[in-house]
This record gives sequence, structure tokens and C-alpha cells, in this order.
Amino acid sequence: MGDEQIDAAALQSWLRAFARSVAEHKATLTALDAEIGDADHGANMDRGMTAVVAELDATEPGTTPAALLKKAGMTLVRTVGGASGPLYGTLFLRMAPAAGTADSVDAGTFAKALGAGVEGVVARGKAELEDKTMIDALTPAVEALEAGLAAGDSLQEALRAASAAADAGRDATIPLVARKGRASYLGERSIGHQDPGATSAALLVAAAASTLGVVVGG
Amino acid sequence: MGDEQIDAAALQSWLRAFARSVAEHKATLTALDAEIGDADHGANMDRGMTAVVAELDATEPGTTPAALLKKAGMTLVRTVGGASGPLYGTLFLRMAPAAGTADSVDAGTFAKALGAGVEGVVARGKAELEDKTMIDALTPAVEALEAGLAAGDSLQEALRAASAAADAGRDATIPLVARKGRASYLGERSIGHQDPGATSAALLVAAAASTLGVVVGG
Amino acid sequence: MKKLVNDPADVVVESLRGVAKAHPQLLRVDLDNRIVYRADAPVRGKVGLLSGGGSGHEPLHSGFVGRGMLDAACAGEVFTSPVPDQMLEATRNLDGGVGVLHIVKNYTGDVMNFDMAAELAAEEAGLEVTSVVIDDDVAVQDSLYTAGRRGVGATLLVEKLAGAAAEEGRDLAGVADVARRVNANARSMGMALTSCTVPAKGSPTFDLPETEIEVGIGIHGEPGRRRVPVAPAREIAEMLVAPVLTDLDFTTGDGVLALVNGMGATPLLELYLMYGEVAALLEKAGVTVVRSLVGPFVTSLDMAGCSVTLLRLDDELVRLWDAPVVTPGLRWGA
Amino acid sequence: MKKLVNDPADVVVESLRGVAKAHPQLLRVDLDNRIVYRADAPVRGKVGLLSGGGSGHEPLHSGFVGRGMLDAACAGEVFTSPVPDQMLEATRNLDGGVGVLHIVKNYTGDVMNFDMAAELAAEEAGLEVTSVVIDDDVAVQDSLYTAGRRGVGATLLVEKLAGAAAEEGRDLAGVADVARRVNANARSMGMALTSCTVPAKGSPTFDLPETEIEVGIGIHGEPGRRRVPVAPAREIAEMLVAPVLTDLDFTTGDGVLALVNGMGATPLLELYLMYGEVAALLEKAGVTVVRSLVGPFVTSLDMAGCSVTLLRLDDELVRLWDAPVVTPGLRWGA
Ligand SMILES: Nc1ncnc2c1ncn2[C@@H]1O[C@H](COP(=O)(O)OP(=O)(O)O)[C@@H](O)[C@H]1O
Ligand SMILES: Nc1ncnc2c1ncn2[C@@H]1O[C@H](COP(=O)(O)OP(=O)(O)O)[C@@H](O)[C@H]1O
Ligand SMILES: [Mg+2]
Ligand SMILES: [Mg+2]
Ligand SMILES: [Mg+2]
Ligand SMILES: [Mg+2]
Repeated sequence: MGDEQIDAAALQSWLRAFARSVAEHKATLTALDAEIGDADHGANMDRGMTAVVAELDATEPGTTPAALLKKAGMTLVRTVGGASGPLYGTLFLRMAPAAGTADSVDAGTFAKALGAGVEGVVARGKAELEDKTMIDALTPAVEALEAGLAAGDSLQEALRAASAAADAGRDATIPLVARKGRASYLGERSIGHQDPGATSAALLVAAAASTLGVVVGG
Repeated sequence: MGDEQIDAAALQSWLRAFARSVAEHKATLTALDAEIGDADHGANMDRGMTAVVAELDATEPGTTPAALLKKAGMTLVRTVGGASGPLYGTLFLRMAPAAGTADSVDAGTFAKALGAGVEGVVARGKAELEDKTMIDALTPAVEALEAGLAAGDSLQEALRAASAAADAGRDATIPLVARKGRASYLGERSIGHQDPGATSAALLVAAAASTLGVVVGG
Repeated sequence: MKKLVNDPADVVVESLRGVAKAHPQLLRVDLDNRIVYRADAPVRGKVGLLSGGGSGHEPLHSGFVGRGMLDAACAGEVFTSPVPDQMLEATRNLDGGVGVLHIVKNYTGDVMNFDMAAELAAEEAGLEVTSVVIDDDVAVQDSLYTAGRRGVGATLLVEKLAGAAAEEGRDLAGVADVARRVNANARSMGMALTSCTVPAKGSPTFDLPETEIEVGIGIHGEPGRRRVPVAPAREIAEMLVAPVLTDLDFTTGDGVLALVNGMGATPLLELYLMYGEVAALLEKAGVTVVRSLVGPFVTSLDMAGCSVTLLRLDDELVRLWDAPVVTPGLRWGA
Repeated sequence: MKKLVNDPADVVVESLRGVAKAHPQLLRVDLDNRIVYRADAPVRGKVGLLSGGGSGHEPLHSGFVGRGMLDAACAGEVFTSPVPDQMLEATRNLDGGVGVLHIVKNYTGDVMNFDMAAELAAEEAGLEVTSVVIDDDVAVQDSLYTAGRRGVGATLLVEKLAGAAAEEGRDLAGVADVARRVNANARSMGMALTSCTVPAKGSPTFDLPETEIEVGIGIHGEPGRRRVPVAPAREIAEMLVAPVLTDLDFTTGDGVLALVNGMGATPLLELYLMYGEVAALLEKAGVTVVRSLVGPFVTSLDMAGCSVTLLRLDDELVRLWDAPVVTPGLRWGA
């Protein structure tokens, strides 16, 4: 298993599902950011993903997965700003080269690409695990995805495990003291609040689980 | 009747009683001023009368009624500001000459002095009856005082009638449209609110009724 | 009430103490009498300009003392006109020998106290004083039988333009003339999103629900002419600009100075947005903005809201506006 | 939420439109890219200064564009760093041929976006860019393992002083040097009486009861380090001044520039009162105030509160401070 192919259409579904999910959770993301940040994470992500969807709508047929990911990343860098713009932008920009030039990628390649993306986020933001950032959702997700595929799970099964890991990572940010991003200014006062970026990252992985495994067939 | 003498000590009692009454009603006066003005009438009158009391405390024995009234008027002009400073200041400043140079004045002279004071207020502020100002309490009070004394009432009786007239004049400001002072900016919106200056003026007359008739004996 | 104050009774004098310490080069402050002088007052041979009024409108008036504007300002209690003694003392000390102009906002208290001061200045000190009363607020109906219009945004313009005229060496009549001309050609209208809170009272002067705004307010927390539902900036601009344009009969081709003034708690982000709306409306009306000013200049403590003032300009007024001014609140050309 | 806005999504661009209309002589505004340029940019042979950041801090940064300060400012969404494209575009257009200094407030978003822009400027456009990161807020513990200190009040000082150095003809290294020296010698601490309200959110970022204040706040509505009961201005001044003095180890005889900065909704009456308290504390500590500044300069939308910034001065910095500056928000000497 894990030999499903992910093509540009599948990636589109993923990104569109993420955009819908962000729009739906916009107020929640902003409310979380109000607690330990500056109350704009929902607006930021929604602005960015709305722009990404507009780009997708204008994408020509035959666009490769890599080109699509690059376009998504550049659009986020161009439209979001703040911390999440460069970070989410880097995630997709770094996924692109790992996707090569093919019209579709297999599950293993997708997992590697996602891993490369998350490494890019770490390189850009210098956050480590337990710094109370999106990394706390993204890194466990990549690990779960890779472990599942290695164990022979289907892409859908592996992505579901990844989504569960991202959710757990997101929840685990609650008791942490923030050491990166705006929440770090609060020191001990950041304890007891869920990180907004980890929350949106968990939505990203959930959107993958609900689209990528399914669309291609598990 | 009406032949009681008012000396400097009696005037002191009056002014001190007024000062106490203003202090007691400070919040009310300010609240009324908040409705149709700028929320400072209580503070203004209290600042002024506190200064007057301080001057009284420092007054040398033998000061004439006229000198006392002049000092009170000048103190109010010097310390109050706003509309009420010049107006109440003028009231006492104009009472002074009418009190002559004697050590005490009789009830008729006091009534004339008060009348002169109120005329001074009209001259300074140009308000007419029913403009919704302190004049609406002061003018009826002077009229009632003069009428009572003319009818042979005791000073205390006449001052009680004057106080009742001032109270009635104050209450009658409620339905009026303000045409003078800050409340006039509100136009029709000033209807339904009691004028703060008429309210403090009624306190002034009430203080006279509770001190002047009594101290000298009615 | 939460404010950066100690005892509310000391607000004015403690704030003036800060003004004195912050501007030792520009100003000299008499804390006992609550008078702010320009550092080099009296300026011999120059007509002196005095203004003043209740506190709570900063930078008006203390922030407009300095070269090219006021020679002194008297500070009253919050929202309470200063007293004649202050004005007399200031008039004496700033007189440069060629007369003094009193710039008085049209409020009963201010007018009476300045009148008494001018009488005393003439009688006791033999000084030559001319008074100009500012009444530019179109929210108030003008009438012989009332207190008349309030003085609001135009005060700042009169202080600047008459100040420049005095600096040029104009005589008292000439300076007073400029002041009157500015007042006659300026109109204002204001609105509030929130009430202000007078420190001594400690609670808002009026209650304004989250869904409503006050239109036609003054600068003392007095309620406005009417209460309307919250509206977009575009419509609020219309509510302010339309009555101003009508009242002074501004017409196509007129060149104006446009002032969008913050009431004290309005961020610049919003004031500039309002200025954009105001400028668009003026363009539509064919009125040309020749000079503009955006910021908190004539405020009402911590009130959120704004006012619009338009002054019809002529070449001389433009020249006087551009003349150097060196005050804490307005500064250019030097 | 009551604000002078239309659609909250358009706040930034509509406000910039007002800026453009209000300052046609001083500024040129690219509304599409949300960049404010000084009217005569690029200035040949002069090191270019670029700053920018989230909107909601006005007059920072757009109000500090002009002769003697910034050549351009990029405006992000409210409280959200602008994007690399804007910075790249601005860097290109303001480059006078001798390099560009990026003045970046130390926030994760700002730093990353400016970094990407600087990379692009070097790679794609071959431009010489040096970045200086401002981090003066002592409310935040400095540490290698965190985002570090925030950039707040010192930003304005860096923009003014490095701007003056550039105007004098200093080269890129020299201008960057001044900027770093200012940052190294400046410290700030802020407090809030109320939260601010981000237009897109429509309700206050945090709830602060009538009886409490936040100490150690930043300029983005982020909660502070601690919440304490409401206190008199005198004690609040102590809470702000003491940690600043300690952190930079200011000592007797030091000459400083003291900035008492309003957070956006604080009346000048209160800011000057605070300045009086701050000056008194500095006097007690033997620190001499050589220059001062009081007003809303680095704000946080409609937050009520203030911050104190102290900069240790040397003769050169005093000279650069006094040099002419012609911007909407800071102007003297011309
Ligand atoms: N250095 C970092 N590395 C990884 N993620 C980060 C870092 N800094 C911040 N974040 C993430 O970004 C989120 C905040 O994003 P957002 O609110 O959009 O930006 P900003 O903080 O600029 O307002 C945080 O919740 C956190 O998850
Ligand atoms: N022209 C006037 N003639 C008589 N009384 C007046 C006049 N103008 C105002 N007042 C009185 O003054 C009162 C307000 O006094 P106060 O609040 O102390 O002064 P201010 O209006 O300057 O704040 C009003 O309630 C009114 O009774
Ligand atoms: Mg945020
Ligand atoms: Mg009043
Ligand atoms: Mg008053
Ligand atoms: Mg942000």
C-alpha cells in the first residue's frame, strides 16, 4: 500500500479543503491568537488561502504538482505577511522541488516533500519541538505519515494517523511556555493557551487526510 | 417684623451653610451638568466655596458685611472660572455696595442688596427669565423675599418663601429649552433636564433661609 | 475611570509641570498662575497674542505657544474657563508695548472671564486689548437670543494665522482683522464615537451605546445635536462636510484649508482614512484643498471621534499659513 | 466596535489614500503596493532608508517618511508585517546607488519577511542591503532561545538618527552603525490602561477590568507581562522607568533623550503629566534629560496607555537629533 498517486488535481482538492477549513475556523484562529498573540492569525491565513484558491482557479491544465506547490507557496509569501506568511509559504515552496517534474507523485514522495517543507519551516523560523509553534503539529504529523507508510499502511490510513498526531501535537502546545513567535513575549503567561499556528497546521493535515487518501482512492 | 439685623457673623453663617450644601450636593450638580453641559458645575462651585470658606476663616474681626460680600465675590471670580465663576462672583460683588458701610444691615437692605446682585448677574450674563439658567431660581426668590417683607413677614418667613420660590423656579427649568449657557447648544434636547445653575442657586437661597432668619432670631 | 493621573484635582498643574520640563527651550511656565509663555515673551514691538480656556483640549492652547503663534496661554480647570486674574497677569507680562489680542472661544464662561480681564487690563493696567471671539461650530444654531455658536477647530487656525500676522509686524487692528477674517471664513462640525470622562467626575459624561454615534458634538463632552446609528466613515464624512459646505456657501473654485481633527482618542490610522473621505467629498463639490492638517489638535480629553473644519483661503492667508511656526504642537519653517 | 472605517478589510489602503491626499508635497504613495515614498525618492548618492511593519502604529512608519528620516515605508495589514514583494519593490525604487538600510522591528514576522526581501534584493536586483533589527523592549526577557526583545519606541529614534546620518552623506556602513548604536543604547517599557481593538476582529484583543492595568505590553495588543491594580501616574512612571534604568545601567551623569509615547488613545494632558513624573524620577536618579519628546509616535491602534523610552546620548547623537527633519510626524529645522 502507499502506492497511490497524487496528481495536481488531488493537490488542488487538498489546498481548497484547507482554504475552506481556514475560512470556517477563522474566528477560532483569531481568538486563539488574541489570547497569546495579536489577534490576526485567522485573518492572515484566510487572506492567504483565499488568494491561493484564486490562483488555483486561474491555473492552466497540465500544471505539475511541483508548479502548483510553488505557486501556492509564493502566493502565501506574497499575501499573508506576519510570521505565518513566510512559514507556510516556505512549507509549500520547499515541497515543490521534492515533487520533481512528474505529473503525479506517489505517497512516499509526497511524505518526503512534506518532510522537506517542514524542514524548511524549521530552517526559516528556528523553532524546535515544544517551542509552542506550528512545528509541534507539523513534525509529529510528518513522522506519523512516514511511519505509517513504512509500516505498509494506505496513504489514507497514514494521513489519518498524521492528522491524529497533528491534533495531539496541537493539544500538547497548551501547557507549554512559548519560546518562539509573539507568544514568547508572554513568558509563563503563555501557559494554558493553545497555539494558533499549531491549530491551523492541524487543519492543514486534516485537510490532507480528508482529500488526498480519498480522491485517489485508498 | 422684617426689622432683624444681619451682621457679618450672620453672613458668614450663610456662606458657610451654602458651602456645606454645595459640598453635599457636588455630585448631583455635576450629574445635572453632565446631562446638558460639561459635567463640572459641582466641582466648580465646590472649589469656589471652599476658597470662600478659607477666606472667611482668615477674616479679621470687625470686617463689615460689605467687605465680606466683596471678598466672597472676588474669591469666586478668582477661583471658579467657567460661567458660574463670573456670575456668582458678580452676585456677591454687586451686593456689597448696597450693604453700605454699616456693621449690620436690616432685612430690607439685605433684600435690596440681593436684588442688586441678581441684577448684576443679568447684566453680566444677559439671561432672561425662562432661558433655563440660575436666573430662573434667583429672580423669583428676590421677588418673594421683597413681597414677604413688604407684607410684614419676618425675615425668616420671607426667606422661607424665597427659598420655596427658588425651588419652584428651579423645577420649572425642567421643561424649558435652554437659550443661554452651554445647554443652549442642545436646542430641543435640553428639554426634560433640570438646570444645574438654578439648582445651586436654590441651594444658596435655602442656605439663607436656614441661617439668616434663624441666627438673628425671627 | 482609568487615567494616567494622580489626584484628579491636580491634573492641570501636574500636566503643565510636564509641559514645562518637556519644552524648556520653547516655553516658560508659571505654574502658580497656570500660564504658559513663549520663552522670550514679551516680544518688544510685536502685538501680543493671548488665548486660553478650559484644559482637556491639548495641544490647544498650551501647545500653540511659541514663535509665530501665541505669546501665552492660560489654562483653566478641565473644561472650565480660566479666571480673569490669570488673563490679566498674562496680558501684563506678554505685552510688547503695541497691544494685546485676546483670542476667545465663544463659551459663556470664556467670554465673561475674558471680558472681565480685558476691563481690568484697561482700567488697572492701561493696556490696549482687543478681543476676538471664535464661533465656527455649525452644529449650533446661530441666534441673537442664545449663547451662539461654539468655538472649536477654527481656534487653532486663528491662532496660527493671526500669530503669523503679528510676527510680520502688523499692528493690533491688523492682527485682529486677520483673526476675524479667519473666523468669518471658517466652519466646523464634529462627531463622537464615545463620550469623554472628566477626571474629577470619574465616569463618562454621556452614555453612548455600541450601536450609536453623536453628531454635532462640541469639545466639552456636551451631547451633540442628534444621535444616529453607527455608520461607515464615508457617511460620517458626509454628515460633517455637507453642513459645513452649506453654511459658508462654499462654491466651485474656492480654495480651502481642510482640517480633520481628532477628539483625543482617535488613532491617526482612522483620521487619515477620514481625511481621504473628506477630500473626496470636497473634490466632488469642486472645492480645492490648498492646505491640509490631520491630527489631534482641538481635543476633548479621551473622546473618540473627529471634527472637520474648512477655512476659505485667500493668497494672504496661504502666505500666513506657510510662515514659520515653532510651537510644541505645530512647527515648520524653522 | 465603533471606528471611523468603512469595510475593515480596506482600512490600510483607505488610510494610505488619505495620507497621499494630505501630504502631496512631502510624499508619493503607491497604493497598489502600499508603499509611502518621500516625494523626491530616490535621492542619488544618499543611503536609502526603508522601514515598514504592520499598520496600526501610526505615525510609525508612514508618518516618518521624508527628508532627514525614511525614504520609504511599507505598510502591512493591521499588526501584520508587510510581505517581501513590497520591501523589494520599495528597495528598488528608493536605492540612490549607494546602498539601502532596512530598519526592522524585532518580530518573527517582520524579521522573516525583511530577510526574504533582502535575499531577493541581493540575488535578483543586485542591490546592497544592510538590515538593522530593533529590540529595545525590556518587558521581554532577552534570550538566545526565544524570539528576543520586541522593537518599540526606539524605532522612531533609529529612523530619525540614522536618517540624519544618511542625509549628512554617511555611507551604508556608517549609517548602519548609527542605527545599531542607537538601538544598543535605547530601552523601553510600556503599559496599557485598555486593550486595543483590531478592526478585522471587531472586539478588544484582551479584557482588562476597570480596576487593573497591564504592564509590559507591546504594540500589538499582546497581553503584558503582568496585571496590576490601577495605580497613580507617579507609581506607573516608576514601573516603567525603573526597569529601563536598570537594564541599560544608566548612571549618574548620563545624558538621555526621554520619550513618553502615547499608545493611540491617550490624551496629551495625561502624557505630559506622565512626562513630568518620568522627568522627576530621572532627576532623582541623576540622569540628565538632554532632549525629550512627548506624544503618540509608536501606537497600538486605540489602546490607552503609554511607554517610556530612554536613549543614552553622545554629542554626535544630539547633533543628529537636532538636524532638520521634514516628515508628517516629526518636523523641525526646515
Ligand atoms: N519561529 C517560528 N517558527 C515556527 N512557527 C512560528 C514561529 N513564530 C511564530 N510561529 C507560528 O506562527 C503563529 C502566528 O502566526 P500569525 O498570527 O499569523 O503571525 P504573527 O505572529 O506575525 O501575527 C504562531 O501561533 C506560531 O505557531
Ligand atoms: N448667560 C447666563 N446667565 C445666567 N446664568 C448662566 C448663563 N450661562 C450659564 N449660566 C448658568 O451657569 C450654569 C453652568 O455653570 P458651570 O457648569 O459652572 O459653568 P460652565 O457652563 O462654564 O461649565 C448653568 O446651569 C446656568 O444656570
Ligand atoms: Mg498573529
Ligand atoms: Mg459646566
Ligand atoms: Mg465648564
Ligand atoms: Mg500579526
